[in-house]
Amino acid sequence: MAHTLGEKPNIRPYIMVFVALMTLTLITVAVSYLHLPTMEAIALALLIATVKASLVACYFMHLMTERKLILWTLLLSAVFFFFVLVIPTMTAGNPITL
Amino acid sequence: MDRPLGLPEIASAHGAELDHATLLVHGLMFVMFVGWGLLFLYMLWKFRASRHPTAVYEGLKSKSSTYAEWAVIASEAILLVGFSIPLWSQRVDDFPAPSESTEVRVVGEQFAWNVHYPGPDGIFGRTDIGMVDAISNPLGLDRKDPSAADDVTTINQLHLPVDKPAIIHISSKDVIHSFMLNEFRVKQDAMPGMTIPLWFIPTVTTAEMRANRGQEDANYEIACAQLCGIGHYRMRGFVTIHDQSGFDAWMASEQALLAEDEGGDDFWD
Amino acid sequence: MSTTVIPYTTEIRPDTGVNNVKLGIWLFLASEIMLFGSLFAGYILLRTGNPEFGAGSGALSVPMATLNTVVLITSSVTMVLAWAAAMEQNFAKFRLYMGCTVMAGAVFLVVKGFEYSAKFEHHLYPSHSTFMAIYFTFTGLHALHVIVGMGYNAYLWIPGSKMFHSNPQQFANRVEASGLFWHFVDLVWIFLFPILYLLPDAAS
Amino acid sequence: MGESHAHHEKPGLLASWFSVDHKVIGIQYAVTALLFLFFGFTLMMLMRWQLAFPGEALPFGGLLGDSRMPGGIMLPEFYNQLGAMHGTIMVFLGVVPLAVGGFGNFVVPLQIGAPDMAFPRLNMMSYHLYFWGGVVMLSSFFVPGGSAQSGWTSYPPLSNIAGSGQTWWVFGMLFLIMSSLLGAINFIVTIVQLRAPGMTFWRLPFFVWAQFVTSFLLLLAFPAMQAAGVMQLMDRLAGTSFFMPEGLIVSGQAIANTGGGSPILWQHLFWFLAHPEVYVLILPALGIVGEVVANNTRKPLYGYKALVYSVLFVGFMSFIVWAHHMFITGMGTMMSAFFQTTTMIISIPSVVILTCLLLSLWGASIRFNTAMMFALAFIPMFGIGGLTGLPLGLASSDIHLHDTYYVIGHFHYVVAPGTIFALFAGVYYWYPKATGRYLSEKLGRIHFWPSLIFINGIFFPMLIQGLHGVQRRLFDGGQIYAHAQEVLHLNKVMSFSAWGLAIAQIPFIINFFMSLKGGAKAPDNAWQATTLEWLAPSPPPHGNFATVPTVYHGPYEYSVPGMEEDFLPQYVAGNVSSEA
Ligand code: HEA
Ligand code: HEA
Ligand code: CUA
Ligand SMILES: [Cu+2]
Repeated sequence: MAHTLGEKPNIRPYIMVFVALMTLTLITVAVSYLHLPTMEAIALALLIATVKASLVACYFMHLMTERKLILWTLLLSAVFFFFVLVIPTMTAGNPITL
Repeated sequence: MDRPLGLPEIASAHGAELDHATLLVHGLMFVMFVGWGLLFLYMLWKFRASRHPTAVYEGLKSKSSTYAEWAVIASEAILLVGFSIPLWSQRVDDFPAPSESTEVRVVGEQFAWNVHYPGPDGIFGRTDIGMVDAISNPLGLDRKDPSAADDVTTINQLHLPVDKPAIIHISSKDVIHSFMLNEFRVKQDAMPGMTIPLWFIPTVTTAEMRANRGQEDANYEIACAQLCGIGHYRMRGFVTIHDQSGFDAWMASEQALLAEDEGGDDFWD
Repeated sequence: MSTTVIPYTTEIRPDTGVNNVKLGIWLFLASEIMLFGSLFAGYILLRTGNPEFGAGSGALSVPMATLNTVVLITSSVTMVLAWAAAMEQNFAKFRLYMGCTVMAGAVFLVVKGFEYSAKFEHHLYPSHSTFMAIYFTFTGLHALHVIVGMGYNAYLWIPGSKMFHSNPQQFANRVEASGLFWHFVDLVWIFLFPILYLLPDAAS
Repeated sequence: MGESHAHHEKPGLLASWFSVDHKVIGIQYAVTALLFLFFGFTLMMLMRWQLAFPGEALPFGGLLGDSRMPGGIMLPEFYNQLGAMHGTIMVFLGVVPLAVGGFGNFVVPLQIGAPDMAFPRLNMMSYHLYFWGGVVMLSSFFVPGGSAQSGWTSYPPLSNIAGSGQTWWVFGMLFLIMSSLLGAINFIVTIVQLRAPGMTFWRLPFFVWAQFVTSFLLLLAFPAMQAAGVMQLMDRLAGTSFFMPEGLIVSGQAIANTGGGSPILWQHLFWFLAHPEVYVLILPALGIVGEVVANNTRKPLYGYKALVYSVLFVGFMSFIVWAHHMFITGMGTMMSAFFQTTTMIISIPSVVILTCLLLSLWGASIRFNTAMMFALAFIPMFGIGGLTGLPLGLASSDIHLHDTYYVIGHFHYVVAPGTIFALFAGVYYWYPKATGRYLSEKLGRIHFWPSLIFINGIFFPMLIQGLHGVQRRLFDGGQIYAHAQEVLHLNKVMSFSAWGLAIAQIPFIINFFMSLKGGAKAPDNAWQATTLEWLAPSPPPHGNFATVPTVYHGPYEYSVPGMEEDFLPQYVAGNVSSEA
């Protein structure tokens, strides 16, 4: 990252992300009171959560400008995260049946 | 060879195919081990320091190892696609019609196998864990349910007719067990909270097996293959394969016993 | 006496572009991703296999959780501002923002405490249902992370801040590392919030 | 600016107990792990008594107490405790700490030309967590009801309803996991960040690559077990039922639990850890064998790049084969096909690795020292272990073989004459670096040959028993089962071999301690080797190298044509045709 000591980092993006996160929180709570059908509710809530999480990761955690080394590491754990998340459910959903 | 690799004798219809696949893999393993092994010993002898004092920087230049690796890949692919996957699918997808099969429930518990037949009506009676009694009613069978009236239960005794598909529904009351019939090439974990079906066709009756082995009192056994506590090692049951008339006779005798118990009353209540 | 100097503790190694601490903390977060990933896997498996999953979920308080979400997001932004202040070499600002971050962490835990005791009052324990088991396990483990993060932030805030003057670069690195952890804790909460508080409701 | 650690090297135990020097920590790890290995082996020898002579009293066995061996006759619960703890101790307290904590710690920083690990204090913490994890595990033998007894796999519901020893097991595991995680982070950062000038990735010794991949496995696979452990603790202590469905009846009593849990969930999370874990057991071993083979063939390793790519690929794939341990749990065709396929795929790079190591012998000038003998024996022994993995990986043949002694035979071939032999090779190879003295070659031979013979005497019969269908974890060795009768006599063969193997370790133990003072003095470069650890003095001082070494070429420049010496160290400039 190109930050050097003594220079003031640009904090405008942080404030904007903060506002966005607050707004998204309100939206997701508001939506939950609409009692959407289950699938829609899950999809929407997870979508919003993902957007929020990406904002935190990209801006607060500076992933946008992070080195490739770290991105590769995270990509690796993202892949395995996917496997551990999905495969157990898939095996449970593929049992021997008569 | 009668029993290649010491595999147990086969007493089920699918056993031969399964063993065939097992033997093929072992063939591949044998070829690889002997091939690489001979090369290994040859190199140890040929390139020992006292005989070959200066090493060659480039080492081996031949491409043959690459070919060998491709051969291994090809053999594994054939074993996988040509044998293992179809055989597995046959075990778990191609169930015979229940109407043409003997259906049985087997429920594992520490440390016994409870066997439950639907009886002549072909319907398993209702069970309820509230009614379980460790001794008199280990399955919690509700005898008041009409379809339960003719249900036969045994402990550690599985009876099946020969040459007719058997469908066995495996489950467990407490911990994980594993239902293993060695000669029938059957193994299925008994998972608490799940009922998992398996099927096979017994092809050799107990009487024939005794004659073949020349042992009067030999039995097919149910083994428990999953660690299930201190009695795991003695969680053994027995399988008796009858010819059809023998099985019918056995079932009839069980029905007669049931009727007797009915008369004696208060046994089930 | 001998002295070992570990290179790249503070300064960046040119060919990899990171210092040791930065890489270390990201690796740690990678393992944390797998930890929470495994928990989520449990959540999905138990939820899809079970129609009565939501039992007891109605008892959770969405307003309290929303409040906590707001608190945690706020603490995340003050955390990054504290880092910015450390980079900028403004000690007063650093003290202020770091103080806010630590306080927000404390507020989060207090609200969590109220939530827990409300559950206990209604005799809702982890053993009540699968959902309650998951609720307490996930939020408990998350709270543990909040405590650890808050502890280290508090250390940097007062006792550890001596280094602000003696070794500003290393201090800024530490604040950054602590921040990465703190943001991650926030990020986990961002997912816990809907799956625990908002969605079971929708399912039932 | 670098963080500096100033130490006044006080002699004395306390100072070295809290040492942050990677070499001291490495030796602490290694010695502790060897003791645990020995202890795990002792547990096994007790079990082998019961298997060879079921129900007969072991002389002096009664000393172990009436809750374990009343009158010297083993109780089944004690047998189960021994089995679970043997597995756990061997894997988590023996081999991993020796391979990664011991050899990794000692050798990796030296091989990459670093002064120490990247985070020395964290390193000390890893060791202490490991140590206390071990203490917790061992203390569990003394809690009421004894230690964990549900197998090293600890499958619930059995482990959920087991006695309090199981709780200790989980706590112990959490310690060990934490230790491994910290260690893994430390290794990765060290290897990425602290390589000496000129030490590019393609110049790393194979051992370093193996440790690098191993660290990723530890880092990303262990958390699954951490999560599972936390859930099991909740089940045991807070009354939840993550792993228990409803309606369980244990010995006639309905269990009051809410249900809704799944025993399969534990298996997924456990094997998500434990499959990569088995490669954690083997990769460092392969690394050691690579080093020893290169050095004693006096030529470069055959296919260095293929080796590295294979190790990377094995590491990656090891995360997606785990359910091959679960074929029999009720898996449909689709998922079983997936896991069979990934399992076959992962065996290919293993074949490539073994083939490369084997073909490194072509054109060599083989020096048969003890380290090399163990490394050479590793190759066919791992071959047997690996090859017997294939029928297990094919779900159709696994139906017959699952949970039989065939599995036990399979994995002991890879871990015992496989990994343990490689670790022995490592001890013989690096001992001069750590102590400045050689181990005795003569005692080495006396250690090697009987070990090789006895270890096959233990494990080959297991494969035979397994093919007959004898199940594992049987307290009486299968006595009551008809299908075991033909192969029952093998139990005695195995047990006597196991005790023979124990006797064969005596020369090693003598050698290990006697050579500290009495061994032949070794020069810094004890084996005319090329990698950087041999540049440092033996034993290396704090900080390792007087000046930071510069690396000029790949790790195994042996017998470079046109050179007088038959080795060209990495730290010596020279003309090499095959520059990476
Ligand atoms: C170090 C540990 C280790 C290693 C490396 C392996 C390697 C492999 N394992 Fe093993 N395995 C275990 C440790 C290990 N395993 C353990 C501990 C268990 C049991 C756990 C329990 O249930 O308690 C187990 C169980 C296990 C099972 C589950 C069985 C069951 O419970 O039913 C399966 C199934 O697929 C399997 C498959 C494989 C395969 C395909 C490989 C492959 O990676 C192997 C590939 C290697 C080769 C194919 C060898 C090639 C070599 C040559 C060609 C050289 C020959 C050379 C000469 C002769 C000179 N293993
Ligand atoms: C790394 C793993 C590892 C290792 C090395 C071993 C090594 C050995 N194991 Fe074990 N074993 C397991 C892991 C391991 N095992 C596991 C996971 C199980 C399954 C448990 C379960 O069912 O849950 C198992 C189960 C198991 C069983 C089956 C029990 C049953 O199913 O009922 C048996 C049976 O004989 C057995 C035997 C042996 C023997 C004889 C050795 C021998 O090879 C031991 C050889 C050891 C040495 C050679 C070390 C000697 C050490 C020294 C000499 C140190 C000297 C010290 C100093 C110098 C300070 N093991
Ligand atoms: Cu039931 Cu083992
Ligand atoms: Cu595996």
